[in-house]
Amino acid sequence: MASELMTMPYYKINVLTGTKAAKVVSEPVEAARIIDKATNPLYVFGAEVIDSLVGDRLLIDFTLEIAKSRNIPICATAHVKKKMMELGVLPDSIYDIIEIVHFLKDKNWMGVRGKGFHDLVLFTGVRCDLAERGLSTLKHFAPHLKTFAICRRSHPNADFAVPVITKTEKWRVYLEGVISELGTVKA
Amino acid sequence: MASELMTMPYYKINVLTGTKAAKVVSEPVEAARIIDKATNPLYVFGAEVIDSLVGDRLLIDFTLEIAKSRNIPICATAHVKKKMMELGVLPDSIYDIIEIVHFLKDKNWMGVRGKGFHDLVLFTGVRCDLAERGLSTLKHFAPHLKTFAICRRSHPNADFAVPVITKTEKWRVYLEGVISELGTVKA
Amino acid sequence: MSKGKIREEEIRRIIRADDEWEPVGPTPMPSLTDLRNWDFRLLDTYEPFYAPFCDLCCLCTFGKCDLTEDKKGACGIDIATQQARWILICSLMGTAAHGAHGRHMIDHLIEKYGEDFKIDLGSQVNVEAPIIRTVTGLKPKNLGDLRKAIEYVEREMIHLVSATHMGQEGNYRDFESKAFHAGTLDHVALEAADIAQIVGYGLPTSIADTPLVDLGWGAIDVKKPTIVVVGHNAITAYAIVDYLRQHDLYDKVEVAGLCCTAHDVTRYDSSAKIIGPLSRQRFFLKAGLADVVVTDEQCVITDIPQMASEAGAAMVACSDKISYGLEEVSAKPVDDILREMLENQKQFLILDSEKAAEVIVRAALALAPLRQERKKLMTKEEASLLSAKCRGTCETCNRACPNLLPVNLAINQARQGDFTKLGSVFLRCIGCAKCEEACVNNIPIQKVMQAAAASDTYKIRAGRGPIHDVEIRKVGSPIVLGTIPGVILFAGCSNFPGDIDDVAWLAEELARRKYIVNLSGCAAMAAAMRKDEDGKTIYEKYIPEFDAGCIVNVGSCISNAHVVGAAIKIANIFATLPNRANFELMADYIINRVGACGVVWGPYSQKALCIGTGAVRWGIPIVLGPHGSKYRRLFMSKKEASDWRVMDGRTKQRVDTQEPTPEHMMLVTETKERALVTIIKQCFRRNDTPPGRAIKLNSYISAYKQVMGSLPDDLQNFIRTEKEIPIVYKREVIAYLKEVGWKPKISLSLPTLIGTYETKVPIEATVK
Amino acid sequence: MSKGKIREEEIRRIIRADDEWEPVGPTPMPSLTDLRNWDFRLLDTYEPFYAPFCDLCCLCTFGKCDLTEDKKGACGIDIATQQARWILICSLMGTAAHGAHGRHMIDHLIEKYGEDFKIDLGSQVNVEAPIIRTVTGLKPKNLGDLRKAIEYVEREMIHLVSATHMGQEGNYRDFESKAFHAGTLDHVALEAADIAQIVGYGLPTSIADTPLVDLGWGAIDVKKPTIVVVGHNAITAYAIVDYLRQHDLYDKVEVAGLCCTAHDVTRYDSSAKIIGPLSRQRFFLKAGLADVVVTDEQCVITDIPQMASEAGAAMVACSDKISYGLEEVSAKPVDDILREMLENQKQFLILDSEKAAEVIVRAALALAPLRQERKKLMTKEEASLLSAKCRGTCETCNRACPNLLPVNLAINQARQGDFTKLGSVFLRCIGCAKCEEACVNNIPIQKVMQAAAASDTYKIRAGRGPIHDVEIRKVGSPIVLGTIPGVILFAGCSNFPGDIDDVAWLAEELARRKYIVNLSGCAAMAAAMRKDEDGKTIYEKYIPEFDAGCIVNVGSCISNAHVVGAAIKIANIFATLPNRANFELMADYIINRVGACGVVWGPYSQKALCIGTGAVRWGIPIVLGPHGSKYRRLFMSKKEASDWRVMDGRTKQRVDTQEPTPEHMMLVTETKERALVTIIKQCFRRNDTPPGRAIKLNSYISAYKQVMGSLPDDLQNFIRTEKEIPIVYKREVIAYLKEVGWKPKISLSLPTLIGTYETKVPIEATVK
Ligand code: SF4
Ligand code: SF4
Ligand code: SF4
Ligand code: SF4
Ligand code: SF4
Ligand code: SF4
Ligand code: SF4
Ligand code: SF4
Repeated sequence: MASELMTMPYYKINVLTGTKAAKVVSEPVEAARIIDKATNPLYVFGAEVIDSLVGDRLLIDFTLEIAKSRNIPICATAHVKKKMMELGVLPDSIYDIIEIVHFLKDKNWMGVRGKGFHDLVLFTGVRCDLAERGLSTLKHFAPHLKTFAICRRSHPNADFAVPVITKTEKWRVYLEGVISELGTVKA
Repeated sequence: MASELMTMPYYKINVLTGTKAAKVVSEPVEAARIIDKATNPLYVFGAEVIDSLVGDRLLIDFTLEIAKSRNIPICATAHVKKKMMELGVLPDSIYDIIEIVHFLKDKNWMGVRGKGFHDLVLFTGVRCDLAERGLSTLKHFAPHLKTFAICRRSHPNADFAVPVITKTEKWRVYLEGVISELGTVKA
Repeated sequence: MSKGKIREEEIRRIIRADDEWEPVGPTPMPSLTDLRNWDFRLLDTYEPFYAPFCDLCCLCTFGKCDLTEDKKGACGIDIATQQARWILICSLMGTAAHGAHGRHMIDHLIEKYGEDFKIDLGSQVNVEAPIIRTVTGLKPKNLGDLRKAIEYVEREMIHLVSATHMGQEGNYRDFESKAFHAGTLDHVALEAADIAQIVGYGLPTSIADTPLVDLGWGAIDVKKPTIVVVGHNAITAYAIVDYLRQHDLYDKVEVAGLCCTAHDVTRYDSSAKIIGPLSRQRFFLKAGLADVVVTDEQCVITDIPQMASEAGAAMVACSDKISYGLEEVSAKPVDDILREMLENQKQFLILDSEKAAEVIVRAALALAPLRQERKKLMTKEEASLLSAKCRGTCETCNRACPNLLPVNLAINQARQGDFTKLGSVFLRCIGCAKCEEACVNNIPIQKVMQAAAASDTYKIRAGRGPIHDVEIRKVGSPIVLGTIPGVILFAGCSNFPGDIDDVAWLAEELARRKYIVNLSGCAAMAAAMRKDEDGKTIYEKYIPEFDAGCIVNVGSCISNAHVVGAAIKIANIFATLPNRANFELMADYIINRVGACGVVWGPYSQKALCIGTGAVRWGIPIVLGPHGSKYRRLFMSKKEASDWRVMDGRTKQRVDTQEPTPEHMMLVTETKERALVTIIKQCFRRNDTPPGRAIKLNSYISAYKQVMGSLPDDLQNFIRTEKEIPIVYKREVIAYLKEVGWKPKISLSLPTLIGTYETKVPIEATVK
Repeated sequence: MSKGKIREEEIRRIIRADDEWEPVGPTPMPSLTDLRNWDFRLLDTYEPFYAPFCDLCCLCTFGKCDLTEDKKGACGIDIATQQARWILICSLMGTAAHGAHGRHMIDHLIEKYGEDFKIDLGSQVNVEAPIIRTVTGLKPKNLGDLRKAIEYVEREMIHLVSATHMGQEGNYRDFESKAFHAGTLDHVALEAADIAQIVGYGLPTSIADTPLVDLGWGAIDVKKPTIVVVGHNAITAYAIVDYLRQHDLYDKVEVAGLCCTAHDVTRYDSSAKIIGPLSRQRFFLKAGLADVVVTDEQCVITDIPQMASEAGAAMVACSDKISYGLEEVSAKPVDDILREMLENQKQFLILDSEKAAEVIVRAALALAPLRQERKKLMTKEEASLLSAKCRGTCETCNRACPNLLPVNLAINQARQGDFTKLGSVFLRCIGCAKCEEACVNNIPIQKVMQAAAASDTYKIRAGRGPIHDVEIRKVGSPIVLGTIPGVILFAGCSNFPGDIDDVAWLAEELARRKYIVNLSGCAAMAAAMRKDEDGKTIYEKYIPEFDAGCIVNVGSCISNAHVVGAAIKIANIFATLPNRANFELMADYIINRVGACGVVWGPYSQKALCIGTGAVRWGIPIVLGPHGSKYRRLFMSKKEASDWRVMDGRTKQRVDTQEPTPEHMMLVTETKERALVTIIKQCFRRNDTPPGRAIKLNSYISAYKQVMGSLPDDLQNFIRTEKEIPIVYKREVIAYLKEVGWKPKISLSLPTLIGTYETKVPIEATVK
């Protein structure tokens, strides 16, 4: 009865009160499979992707690789765009986190590339407490999509979450694992 | 990180919101060990012990065996006393469930046999929602004792809980397992 | 803030202090802290018992805060204080519901009749407003005076709500004192609201044998156009009756009610019908028997608009409390409104009660002929068919059921054509629809229950309102002496742990034992839902007087005031203690001498919590059904171990009575059997005379033997002298007392708590 | 209930309708539903955005109810409606906090000066109470009139609280409308409370350059006896100052405050000190520098009694809202009280403010000499020692931190003698103490921070109160034309997501761009906590006028009323639209023409929620810091996809402006950079003239480039004609517009929402 188990998120402030909690995706290969299966995914980058180091590389280096490898459009929140441009990448859309969540609630919204609603939304680098609020909104008000919080601190309100990973080294391995496994499953 | 997992109780009405939830005791031998370790346990019988059949025997037959085998004093709540007397057993004390919980909060209370506070309190047969409230009271206000809900519907607010067991047959096996394992560990 | 001179003068002006019907006592219109010492005195003996419903606090954005293991919130609050805060918040919802109800009723009647409209409760009721008199010091003469009482409530309430803000009160005892205050305000509002409607609408008063009224969903003649009013504020319902009367339509249209509006509309016109309590709202509305559904306020299931439209019924909301996002059309012509209702199934909010009444009646007349086909219940065959997919194995339904019912077995049997189990589930069902929501096969379980539910018609007596002064004079002495063993009020909601008619069982067990049994609200309805072998309900079998062995339906929830009022009147009329602005004196009298007990066997609402909390402050203990544990707070003593010292009013000495009476002030019991013995025990009072105590003990022992099979295990706590041992049980009791080493205890004739804590009330005041 | 004739007459009497200073508009003293159509009109464009903080409802004993996956509660409520209900509950806590504060202040002053005591705000302020005038229709002349405003709040509030009871309101839009109403009541209370204290205590008014005041815990001269007042209701603090003055002790005793009482006491006497905002309460009190801690009400950490006694300080509570279970001793002799305080460390509740003041001062004088030893901060060595057990690996502290701070690294470095990281954690710390509570090694982390915290003294300007009519006349036109790009109010609490002084950064970025920047409450304090290279704070660098590029501290939280009031005054004084009982007309003017934006960067409180919700109803958008997401509700448009049609006041035609201005009414932004561009954008108004819009766009582009590195991605939405393109960016903007296929849009000179929904306000009223 896996769905009957809830894991505690990294920040206790987000402590679950819910009856519908994330499926914890412990293996990178599972994560890759979830992403591969999506037909119209979106990747939301939060401010932390440009601040946080994973080993000697910025978190955004990894998330960009994930996005690129499956041609996933990127929504840059907060002031992430500036850094992305410095890295020579133009995000597909610019909304603050709450704005993009607001649009995602709407099944009739055409999505950032005009192809209709996104069926999977990945999140990385959003301030954990704020992300948890946004994921809660989507959990309750966007039954047409799944969310995947690719965050080492784990997100109970997402549909899919990474387990708590405290060691940076393991986090790097996880991310690299996802990147290398992506595309191994037919979409 | 077992303590980081919470199981959903049988009745969703009790749904966990907590950050401190029961350790699920899946094996009768573990249950027996917990009971054996207690130095001054108490067993609280709720109204259901005299109504509920486990196979062809009443639940109270099993709980009495548990109590007797370790000479655990019994507190009969609700109107359980009547049936117990019919069965020829006199409970050690008579309180309604909320009353006994009220006393248990008090570390200075001398307990039903005057030997000082009970360090382990077993519960069986209390109305599940009410039990959950009483267990919550003890969880928060009785740090000096542990609670063990021997109930097939599981109790997150207890310190120790049985997992959800829907099949009566399995429940019988569990109870009999506890009875037969009791005493195998030195107290 | 302490009261200044100007405020004191203002109060004296408001209550007409110079009117010398009684001297003004120490606490006219008490503020937040004026009764705090009394509260703390109660809390010393009756500690709050907290059962957290959640480990967290989520009230501000510093949180959520984890409060387990002695952790504090970011604001510093601990789990006990947080529970007490929650109690205050919920109590205030109750106070506000009644306060706003009272304000609405009074203002509405002032619009009709002016503020000078007299309060006259008939020849039998002179002390018209014992609660208002005691709390505020005002003897209300007219509607304008009742408004003053509500203004007092409004003024106090804002301070109490303020105290719930993060960073305010930081101590659970002060939160409880504030919750008590909310309870007191609530009682003031209850009384003001019910008096207003009694005088404004000519509801029964000074009459005991009010008419018998039909109850049950089987009582509705669905061949007629059927209007169903739902809620607790009958202003629109009264207007509907008026419209029908004026247009000579009364016998052509069926008016039936759910919840307290039903009580009140039958007080106004006894040919209206009561469908049942809150737990039957969803069941009945899904059945589609109503042509027009009318919602007013409080205890109204929030998805009524959806259920009405699924049933093809029209729907009108009538309250600013429940507006459902609907367009307000009081200013539009009735014909236009009707057109949109009938042609486009549009639902409306109509705040003008007279316009609403016209729209509702005309819509019912127009719709009924078109809806004949839909006004049918599900047959057993249809029900079996709808249950076809259930194998009874998944139990998802059970796991969602807040009343822990075996829905799976019932549906599985219904599938096979056997509705026995479903019938018994229906008897215990609180109507939440969680089972059907959860069902993996989408079986419409609430609808399927139609095929299993008995459709009897029951008789209930229309709510009679105030207890008469002359009744008080008659029973005052035996109550205080203890020879009438107790005054019981079954109040509150239909969130029953067991069968809906368990209240009837409890009421009858007590009436047979000569208790004075009162009922109100949903409890009064549920108590009608059991017939004896002659087909009679308790309302038909027992005399409707406030006397030993009688059974009284006081009325809707706001009529609860009259039972509290009766307790006060015993002190005031029988014992002739002054009640004006004399809260502590009255409460002290009640807790020591009036063997009253409130029972809320099916509690759910914040209102019931608040009424109960208010009752405790008056010294009236409350017994709750198991769902009451989810209120999160009770008040309990530690029995023999607590402080039972009182003053002897005659000697002015402090005396240890050693007897835990009343034992607890708010308690949950698990089963009706346990409730019975607990209620009986809660009626013991320190002032009982030996013969009185003997009578009470006789009840206690007989009931205990009946349900527990032995003498009471705590009998020794309540026998003070051998004279108190009931004759029938003499031998075995004496043997038992010997066994447990019983010793005689002091028995006082003037026990009082005054003098055991700091108060402005002199101990002399208790002796009259 | 709809208003009857009698109530209408009563209102006319209360507001002296015959006083013809202005005609009485359509909504004097609006009831629950009177502004509902306006609310719904707002909600049509700005949908509520809900972010549930819990999947459950636990408000009644039918629950808990699981509201996930479209499930309804037992009462039928769905998750959206439940969120809206929660918002109403929390908003009411805010309304009540301010309402009760106002009631207390006004009653206290009436006791002192009588109800006829005149309201005179000095030569510069003739429109004394724009909110009260607009909402109620009353032009308050004296304290008695302010009391009427509070009575109105009390009367409305009970209905709103009632609506939160289970089974009441069932639609989220109506809950939001009720929350708006709570917000409006809150604003009335704010204004009444601050006006009362301004006139009653002679706080600054009609003066812009109020004195500079010392701020920061380093500013306290702890060698003196030190009294620390905590809370938001300065009555006792004023009495302390009075006592010190009368006894010539002022220079011998240090009076310092935490939270809004600090603001107010420095408005009363600028030699008092401000320690800091809420987030510094625990830090400061644990440091033990206070000899006497005095609590009044609101935003007071609830474990102060415990902290005070741990620090060996005396402690006096002064409010019936926060009584801590303490004995109330107003009636006891001061000497007796002092004896118990000093000898037995007993803490008291003293509701009589003058008695409290004497006790507090004398206790401070007596205690200070004995406490010299304890009034020392922890040294770095001690701090390292206390951190000895941390290896920074367990991270339990981090996991408990609501501000997501790396406490583990900071403590681990502190152990090694390096306090840099701990200093930066302290800058972001909201002072909840959860880290130390969680620490597996019991390291007293909040205390250890003493060794890392900079102890600078900062300058803040004392709160100046109302904006002057003459200032309004001066800035009215440029604001409405858009040439002053906006009026910003930084309000609310210190639950900041980042550094405490980020508010200073935001304020300065805006002031440099010629916005009118106002601050209040904790935000005003935090904004003082940054110095430039010359050691100056923004209060020293910028002119304290209500004008372009100036920075104003209006005062405590209740002074927020003056900024909302300023927006109203622009419509009323500058545009000469009548405001009396004319809510919709004023709000419509503001949302279309007054480029105002409120910012609550560190929101935590229910009060801030309520103030913000009230502001939205006035047409003032609110930007929140990330913690604001835990309020659970925002108001957002769908940008280009929403309905942006308005009426053209001149042609009376409905016109699609196609421009999302203001874009959202309540929004959370994640970072301060994003907040900056969002605030700027929220100041756009439909009425901006092309030159005005060009100036606003200039700000927007410059800020966007600064923080996002490019032209704004939604620039096309806000340029209506080429004339609006800022000259400096002309070339690149034109290129960009071409690329995105921009087309010119209509620009109206009299845009209005009146006429786009059902209202009693005629469209003619918008043209003056
Ligand atoms: S009110 Fe206190 S305990 Fe509750 S969330 Fe806020 S800080 Fe935490
Ligand atoms: S509707 Fe009745 S049977 Fe179904 S879950 Fe609710 S209480 Fe249980
Ligand atoms: S959930 Fe439905 S299918 Fe399953 S046992 Fe219950 S009624 Fe039968
Ligand atoms: S008794 Fe309870 S459920 Fe019934 S109407 Fe009154 S408050 Fe509502
Ligand atoms: S108190 Fe209630 S709403 Fe808050 S977290 Fe707990 S269950 Fe959820
Ligand atoms: S108020 Fe409604 S949703 Fe909340 S617990 Fe009660 S029944 Fe459930
Ligand atoms: S006290 Fe500061 S550092 Fe510690 S948990 Fe609270 S916010 Fe974080
Ligand atoms: S919890 Fe304590 S020991 Fe662990 S990392 Fe934090 S400060 Fe260090």
